[in-house]
Amino acid sequence: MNASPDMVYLDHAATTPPDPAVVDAMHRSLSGESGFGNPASTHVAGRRARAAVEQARARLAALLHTDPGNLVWTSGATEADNLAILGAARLRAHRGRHLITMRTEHKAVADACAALERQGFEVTWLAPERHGRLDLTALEQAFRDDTQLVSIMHVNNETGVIQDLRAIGERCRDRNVLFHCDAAQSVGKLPVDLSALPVDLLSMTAHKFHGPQGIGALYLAPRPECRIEPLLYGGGQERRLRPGTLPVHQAVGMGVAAELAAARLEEDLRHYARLNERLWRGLESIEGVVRNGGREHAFPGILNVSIAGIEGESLLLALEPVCVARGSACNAQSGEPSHVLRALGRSDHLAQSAIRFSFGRETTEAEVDFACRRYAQAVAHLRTIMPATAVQAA
Amino acid sequence: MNASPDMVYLDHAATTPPDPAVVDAMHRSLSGESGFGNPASTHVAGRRARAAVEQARARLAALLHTDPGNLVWTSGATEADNLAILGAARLRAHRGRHLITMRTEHKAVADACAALERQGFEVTWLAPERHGRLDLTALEQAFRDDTQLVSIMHVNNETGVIQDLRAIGERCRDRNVLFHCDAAQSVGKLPVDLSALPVDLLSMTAHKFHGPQGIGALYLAPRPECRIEPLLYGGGQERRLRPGTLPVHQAVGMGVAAELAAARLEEDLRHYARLNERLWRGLESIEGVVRNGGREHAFPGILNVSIAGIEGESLLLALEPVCVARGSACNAQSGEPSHVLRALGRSDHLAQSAIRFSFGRETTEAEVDFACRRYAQAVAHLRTIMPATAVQAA
Amino acid sequence: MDGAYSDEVRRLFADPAHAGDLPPGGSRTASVEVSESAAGCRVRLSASGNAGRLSAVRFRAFGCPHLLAAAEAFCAEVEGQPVTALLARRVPALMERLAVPVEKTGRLLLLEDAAKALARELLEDSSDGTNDTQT
Amino acid sequence: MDGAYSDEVRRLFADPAHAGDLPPGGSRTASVEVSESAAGCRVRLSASGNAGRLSAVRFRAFGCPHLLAAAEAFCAEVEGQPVTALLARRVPALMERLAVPVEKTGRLLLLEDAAKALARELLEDSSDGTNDTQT
Ligand SMILES: Cc1ncc(COP(=O)(O)O)c(C=O)c1O
Ligand SMILES: Cc1ncc(COP(=O)(O)O)c(C=O)c1O
Repeated sequence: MNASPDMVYLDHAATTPPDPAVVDAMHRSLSGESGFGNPASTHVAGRRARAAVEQARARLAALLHTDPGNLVWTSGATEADNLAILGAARLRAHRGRHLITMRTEHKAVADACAALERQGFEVTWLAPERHGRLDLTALEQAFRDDTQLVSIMHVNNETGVIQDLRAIGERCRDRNVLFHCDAAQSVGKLPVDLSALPVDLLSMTAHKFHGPQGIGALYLAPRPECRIEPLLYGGGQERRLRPGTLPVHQAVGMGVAAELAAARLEEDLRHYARLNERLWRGLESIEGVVRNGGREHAFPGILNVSIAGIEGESLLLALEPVCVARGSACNAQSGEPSHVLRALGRSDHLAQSAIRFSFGRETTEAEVDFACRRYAQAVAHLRTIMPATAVQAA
Repeated sequence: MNASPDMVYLDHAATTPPDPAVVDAMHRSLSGESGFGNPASTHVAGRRARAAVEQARARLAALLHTDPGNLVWTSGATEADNLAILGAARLRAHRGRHLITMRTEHKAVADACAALERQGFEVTWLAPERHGRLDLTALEQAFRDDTQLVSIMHVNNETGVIQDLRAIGERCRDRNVLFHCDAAQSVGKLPVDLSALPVDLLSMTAHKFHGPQGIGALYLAPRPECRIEPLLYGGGQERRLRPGTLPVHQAVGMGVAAELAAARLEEDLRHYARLNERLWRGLESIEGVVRNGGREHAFPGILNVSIAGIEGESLLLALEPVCVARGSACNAQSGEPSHVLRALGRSDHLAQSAIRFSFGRETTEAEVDFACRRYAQAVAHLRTIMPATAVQAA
Repeated sequence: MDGAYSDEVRRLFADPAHAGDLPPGGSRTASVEVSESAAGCRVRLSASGNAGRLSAVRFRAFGCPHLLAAAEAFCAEVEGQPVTALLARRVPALMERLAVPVEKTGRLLLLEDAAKALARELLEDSSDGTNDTQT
Repeated sequence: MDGAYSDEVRRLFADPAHAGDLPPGGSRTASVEVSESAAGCRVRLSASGNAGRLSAVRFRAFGCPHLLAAAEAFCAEVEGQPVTALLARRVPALMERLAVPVEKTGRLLLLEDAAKALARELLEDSSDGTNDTQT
């Protein structure tokens, strides 16, 4: 990499570039190389399309150690989260109307839960422990007789904090409560073995692991209790849980991404750990820098840092051409300080300065070094502008 | 085309192959040629992604003669239909709980209305006139004080019958009732001028006009009355009506498809009319063949025919390698006789034999001639097997 | 319904050697036709009995490719067998062999209904009439 | 908030010639700092008055790029002008010129608040003290 690159992309938690193999498979699918068609059609074109979709489903299932029949395609994790949460809550409403979730969930989960609150459900919003993990005792105390669903994410999209799915799931099973997990940030990046985990519903999305944007899936455990209402009505596709023409090239892309992820997962993780370590070593000496979220139980693909006395939006601009995030991409345009960091106990002042660096398969050490230098320069530049009182006031 | 082609695809009402220009633009987008990113990110990658999405939206808006700000991306027409119908009905539920639709709607509309019925709404299901059009007097009589929404499709997906959107829309406006139109089969294929049509909500999907599968849009008229509830909750994308990461390559593909459609619409229509005429001339002389749906007010890209004494599933197989549909692709796997043809007054026996031929931009006269011969051969073959009593019993 | 037909179904469907009727004449001939109103399916079986054996068996059917293929396979199976072969349970094995979706069981059983009726016709004929099929 | 900044905003942000403080000394100098609790934004303006004119104007600001760029533009605009130039309404024009999103109006107005306070300081100083700025 030369001294001043056009762009250094360290925002893989927002979206990853599709792997060249994914792009290639999608291009061949779109070009009709293996035929094209509507997978719902019974003729030869439809059957070829269906075969491609089912091959992709099998690949995704293999990554997750589950049966392809347990996966329902969606347009992404937002839809999968909503389908799981609204669908389970509505179907079980006659049994009870209480849900448990955390304050550090992604908006797709938090807003779905909030929508249910407006519709007369009750939601317990658990606060994380200091480093972002769920307090299992607090979870146990939150269960009520009318609790129907617990929704806790696997890897936090802002801090990388990993929750203990087994411990949470076991506590749900004991009480006959469904457990939904938003695994948008872990599927394809951390091992997720659904044959062994007590999870009932699990959301994922391809574009977070070098697959295409606009396709995801919901896993439903093959248990009689694990039933949900659909959000959409129409053709009988996807066991009536998700009607609409299946996008063949999108499924193909997600399938290839899953296959690649299965093959490269350990290697990728080691790569991210090295980059994370290197970046933190570069940043920690800058005055006022703090790390958000613990180092233990954290996905190494994400490093989130705050810094006293620096305004986040200006920091983001001064970091260009390094592309990173303040909060999650979804809040980026609203400019609200991160609800996740607030829940971790960060002050508004520190929360607003948070920058999330996140790595991808193709991220290089040179890029990390560049980002590090750039961060130091940006902070130095902004400190010549920002009044010292800003730090004191904080 | 040689004598025995590998496949003759005449099922464009189910899905169309993406235009090579669409495939190319999507491939470039996926390869990151103009950058890649999450359109919700504020950094340079995100801004490039957002610019691509907004260019696509502008292209789609130009096709429809409307403002880009009136379009919300969805995962297809099924989602757009559900968003419009469930979203409008739920938002207006406090004012009234009556909807009007037709018996010949696509399942995405019909099943959404049926779901509302189960939730305590009332739905009037209007029967079509003999040739499939809505009886406007019947519509007028169906309005009630508590009517909130009328949902009538533009072009029927099985017969090609075109409804009079202006006449329907005016009657809705007079009564302050919202008008939703499922235009999945017309956008990109027939002129749709939203600057002039009294339509409030209009659904479309790219894969029916040589764009990619898995992306569509909902048009919302810029009127204060035209408000809906979202189906999904999460990030603030798409005016909070449709959260989730916007799939950049998908939007790009739909945009290019729209631009092509705008340029080629008249030419395509003439092409379809010629093919329709040619196919019908070839089929009408076969004993027992009848045309489903009138010739007037019909989209020429679809020709639907029934034939006495022949079983439809066997006919479909005997037609191979010609790919056509029985009913719509969505019912294909259920094997139920078409509710649309039943509503047009066809007997079960004739309805079950219906075959829908539908043309695309790349369909050739030679393909139509081949399909014609194949149909005649298939019928002759099956008549050597099927007992004459089947016709008499019908 | 998966829409995919096995190669054998396709072959039997495309070339049903036993489709048709038997010309009245020579040996003793019987025909029966049964139908099922749900899906409008219909099966007609005709057979010539000769010396207690089915010298020729033909079918006509109105139905899906699985039914047509099964009817053809059925005729091929019983032709040349004793008339009583019509009474054996054949549909479960046929459905397995031809990978017929389970929801089509009802219409496939039309074949057994028709076969039983046909056997009755042929056996009754022979017991109360000419004895030549008995020798 | 669109996240896109105009070229001018980027330029002013990257190279804010007027960022900093004024060294105490030579001519009459005043400083004010105002803040807004909602977004935690803060603006500090310093100026030296000389013969009723703003001989030097500096700013420090804690806030988004639009605020920083506007502060820089503001300083450049008023430097060399009479002290009363601090009292003119400048924010609407600045917001237009820099394409500042309307939801940032509140924080941009910190500039006017600071400028008014600064003018008061400078004008009070000169009326109750040394007369040299009046000649
Ligand atoms: C934890 C988490 N959940 C859900 C989502 C939403 O995923 P999608 O963009 O596929 O809807 C994201 C990312 O945007 C995420 O990080
Ligand atoms: C009239 C009509 N409406 C809705 C749809 C559903 O569209 P999509 O497959 O994009 O969900 C279709 C086609 O499948 C259609 O023909």
